[in-house]
Amino acid sequence: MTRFDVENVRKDFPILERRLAGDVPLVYLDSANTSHKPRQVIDAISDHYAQHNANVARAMHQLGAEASEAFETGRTKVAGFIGAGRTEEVVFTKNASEALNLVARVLGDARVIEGRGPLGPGDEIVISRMEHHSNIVPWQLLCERTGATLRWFEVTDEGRLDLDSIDLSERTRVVAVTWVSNMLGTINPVAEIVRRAKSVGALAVIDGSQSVPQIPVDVSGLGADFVAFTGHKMVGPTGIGVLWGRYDLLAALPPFLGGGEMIETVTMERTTFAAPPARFEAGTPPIAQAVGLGAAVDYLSAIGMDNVAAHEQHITTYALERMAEVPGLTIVGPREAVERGGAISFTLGDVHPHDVAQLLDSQGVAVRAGHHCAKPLHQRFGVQSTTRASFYLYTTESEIDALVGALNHTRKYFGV
Amino acid sequence: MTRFDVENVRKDFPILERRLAGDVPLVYLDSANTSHKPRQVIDAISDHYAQHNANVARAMHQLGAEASEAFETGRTKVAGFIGAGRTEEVVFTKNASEALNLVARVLGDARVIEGRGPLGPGDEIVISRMEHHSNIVPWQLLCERTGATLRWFEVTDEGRLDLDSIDLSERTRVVAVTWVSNMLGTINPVAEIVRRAKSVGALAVIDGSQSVPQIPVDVSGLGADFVAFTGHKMVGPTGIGVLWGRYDLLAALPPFLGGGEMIETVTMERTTFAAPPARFEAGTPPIAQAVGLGAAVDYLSAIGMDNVAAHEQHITTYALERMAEVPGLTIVGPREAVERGGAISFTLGDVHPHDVAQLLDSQGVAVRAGHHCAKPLHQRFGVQSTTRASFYLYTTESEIDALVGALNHTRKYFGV
Amino acid sequence: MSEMNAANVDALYQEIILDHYKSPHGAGLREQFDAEVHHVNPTCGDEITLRVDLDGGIVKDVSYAAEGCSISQASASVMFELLNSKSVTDAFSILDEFQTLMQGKGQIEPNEDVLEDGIAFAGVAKFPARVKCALLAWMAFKDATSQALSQKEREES
Amino acid sequence: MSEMNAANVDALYQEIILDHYKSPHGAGLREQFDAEVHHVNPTCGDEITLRVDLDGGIVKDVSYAAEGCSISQASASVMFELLNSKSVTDAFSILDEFQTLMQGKGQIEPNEDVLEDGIAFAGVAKFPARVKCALLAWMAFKDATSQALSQKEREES
Ligand SMILES: Cc1ncc(COP(=O)(O)O)c(C=O)c1O
Ligand SMILES: Cc1ncc(COP(=O)(O)O)c(C=O)c1O
Repeated sequence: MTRFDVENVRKDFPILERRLAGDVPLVYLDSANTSHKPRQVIDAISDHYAQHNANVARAMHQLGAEASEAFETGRTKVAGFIGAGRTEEVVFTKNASEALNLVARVLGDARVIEGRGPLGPGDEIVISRMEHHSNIVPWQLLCERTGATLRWFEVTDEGRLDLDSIDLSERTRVVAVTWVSNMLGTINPVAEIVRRAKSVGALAVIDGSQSVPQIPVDVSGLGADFVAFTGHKMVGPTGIGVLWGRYDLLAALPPFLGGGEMIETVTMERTTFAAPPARFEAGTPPIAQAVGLGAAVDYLSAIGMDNVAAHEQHITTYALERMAEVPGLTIVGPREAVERGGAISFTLGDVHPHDVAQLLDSQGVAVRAGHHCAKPLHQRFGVQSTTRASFYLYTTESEIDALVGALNHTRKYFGV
Repeated sequence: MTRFDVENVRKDFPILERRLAGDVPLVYLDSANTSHKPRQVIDAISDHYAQHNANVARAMHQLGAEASEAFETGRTKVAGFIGAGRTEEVVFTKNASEALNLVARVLGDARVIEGRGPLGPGDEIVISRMEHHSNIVPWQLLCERTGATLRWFEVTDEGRLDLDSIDLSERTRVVAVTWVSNMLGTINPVAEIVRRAKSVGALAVIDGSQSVPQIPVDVSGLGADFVAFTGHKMVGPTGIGVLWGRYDLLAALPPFLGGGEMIETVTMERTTFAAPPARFEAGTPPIAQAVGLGAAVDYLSAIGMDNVAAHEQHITTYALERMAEVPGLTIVGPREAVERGGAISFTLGDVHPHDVAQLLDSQGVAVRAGHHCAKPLHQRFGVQSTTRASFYLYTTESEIDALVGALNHTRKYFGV
Repeated sequence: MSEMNAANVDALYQEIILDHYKSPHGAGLREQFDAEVHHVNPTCGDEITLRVDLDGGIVKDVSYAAEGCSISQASASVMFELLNSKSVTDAFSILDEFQTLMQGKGQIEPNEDVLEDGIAFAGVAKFPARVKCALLAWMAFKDATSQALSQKEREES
Repeated sequence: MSEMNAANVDALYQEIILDHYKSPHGAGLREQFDAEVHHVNPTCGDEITLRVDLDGGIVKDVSYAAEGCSISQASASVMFELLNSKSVTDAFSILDEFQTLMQGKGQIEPNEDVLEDGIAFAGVAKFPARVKCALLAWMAFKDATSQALSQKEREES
């Protein structure tokens, strides 16, 4: 089912050779939080700094030309990876959170949005209870600034979006939903959500932070207006995120941050702005990080995103089966690997998730415990926090076995 | 005068061994644009990715603890480097431009600023004609959003701020000025500017992008409210900048971007926010970049910022002398190395600056040509663009000699 | 699983801690109080509501409702034992001592005379991610008491 | 300075380019025009104001005022020579050919029959930072002509 040699892939990730306290091997099951980086990405960054470092766009010397070429090649690679219609639709940000805030801020500032007036009282912004805080708070702040009303899709007991829990209408101006839940693992029917948004004339914003790393994505085919994602979750560096936006929409929106690179001309009285993507990239961009992200998408493309997705599906199926054998373990979210990514959140008897995570950690198994930046969703399931295991292309079945072994040890330790 | 061995320092910077087209050695005189990175910084980043990579704050496993410690140590080092009263006064951004925009955005959103009401018509924001676009455009946008009026200090023929060109008053709410001009090299009397701002009850925002890399900085002693600077100009990585802010002021301001890490608690209806610096750092921060920036300030501290400043002064004096010998060359900005940093902008007869830069580049001398993100300042001096040479701790006298030789060749090539 | 690691975790989950976790002392919110605060550990969502009742410079009662991990729960219980009925001055100096221990990265020898059961938390200091858990209740106490004090000051002036 | 690098720069600063730079053809803004545009190279601040005068599908005049480097000035002059008095269709196809040459990274053999003096810009294509300079006037022409055409269309309909 896995169509590449996972052991070979693991050799590319130096950190996977780490041994932890007590000389136990690292079992890293926290990839939904951040992924590890292959040698190819680490080396691309070092090599850039050591051989081609310069500022971009504005530098016209040879190093400047090399750095600009390297930076823009990163953009071209990302555009190709997600099937963007134009390279100029790829805006580099510092992370997915900035990408989502960028959209919320410029929509709040825009006097005209797709032929309609500015956002204001009576308008509705629709999100879901399944969102990461980074796709909740920017919209709450936008509503506060504009007087628009925040509404949201609820979540079913199984952990699916309940698309009928609210009706969209002409008042709906924006629908912003995650593609894959970072807590429940649920893969949402984004094409249907986009369709519903478009049918009432609303903009569709998709949080692709958990989907772009794991499944083949074609933003042009999706028909959304914006898709946000983040470099560090897709074997790329920290310090870089991406906002993909429909070109004509980007071209019609006001700037986000002001400064170098985003201008056309500046006088003390008045400034005109460059075309996208420059308009949204004030200041020196994450140059070495774009080079690193380019190397990351090359790495993923060489393996093939279909294969990455198949592996994720395989490991998730295996993990759901094995975890079901652990007495007292309750999975929060879909229990079958259907329309489901590999983030598995769970509780273990009444042992607090921190204590579970701590015991697992003492055995080298790295998982996350807490609210996973999804407090409203935890609230929905009546839990303050959960423990979460999550996987990636380097995760093996034997690591799942180690998790299950460590969970059983934890049960005994706390007497569950 | 230079109190460290420049040749030894150069050995730390792999890129300085680069040879360019035609097998000429690189003479990099574009450090005000971006600086190069020593092996120590490059390796710190690689080592972090290869050995300690994890997300921070929210990860409680061993790698998470290592990554959090590494990240927060970066903050502590930066705080120490600039003499911050508290580590929590250091907010990481993606660059200096974001830091300045952060201030402008949150001041625009704040309902109360230091006991006074929100910004609005009648209020004045004061900048100067000497600013980088990144310290102009955010304030223009803020004025547009709030109805406040933008005013500015003018610049004298010698290239100094004319502090008497406008009067501050109780209407002045913010004074935002650069410490060192990236075009003219002028070092501004920031202490006096801060004093004047404070005396009318205005906030003082200092753009330290060109000063923090070059001179010893003590933000607490300065008495300003905010100081912004950027990692890539101080032998650090791209993708990270710093906003230093007075703690009680930061603690009273609303958030900038919403998302993970910046919250205290979130419900669908309402969110409360974490204390600074977290409040202003939504999403996964530039983790590896903070590690790199920590290594960068360690590197600079080991040499000693007094020594870095003395070297800059020495090289600038030498360069000003040597460049004065080139017929047809006109320096725009102070001609003596008094209250002056090492950015030297000039024109050469009527040869267009691009053509000058191109000819220099063909001889391996990398300089910048254009408006240097300071269009209003170029306008002031009646030039559309200039060529700029700028220096750093690895710049040698023989590199200045190479510049002068290449300038003389350029003169002949274009018949000046 | 190696011996050493098991030992590590046992250093964290001292018997005393697990005992306090299972039967916390002083838990529950009581009606008599001068100040109430609500503190959250934003990383994990652990929460505590804490009330302080002062009487002429004496901490007459600390009552609380906490939701969180074994470390944060046990720490609230130990705090109750240590600070209840003490003078505010003594309470603050015990708090200081506990905080120093927690932030000492495991390098500090705890003073049993002052901290009593609190010395069991010495092991927590080696787990940076858990220090916040151990301090949650204590920081809430500090905040509530400061509020109560400045309120009394205002009332008297 | 090495031979090869000198050669490189000479490839950029062809004699023809320096000639056009020193005495640009068709420079100055003339009163008769259908559309005027102002284009800026944001990187360096080079600017051009350009006017197009169309007459029944023919480019009757292109007039311009430009401020910029030798490459951008010479390119405007060569553009004037090549496009003036041509049919709009021919002008656009010459523009296409020039643009392809510029974006070819120095790999494309220029067609002298079409580009005449424009072939001197083949060397510019090897300097990515200068390609924008060479294209500034041409892009302004494209913009102005498109505006003039759609305006005429509106007037006729
Ligand atoms: C004075 C000054 N301010 C601000 C900036 C902006 O820095 P960054 O591009 O890293 O945001 C620069 C550098 O470009 C600068 O020289
Ligand atoms: C679904 C989702 N959205 C947004 C984010 C935010 O990404 P970042 O922290 O890189 O901004 C994350 C990850 O933390 C996520 O899982």
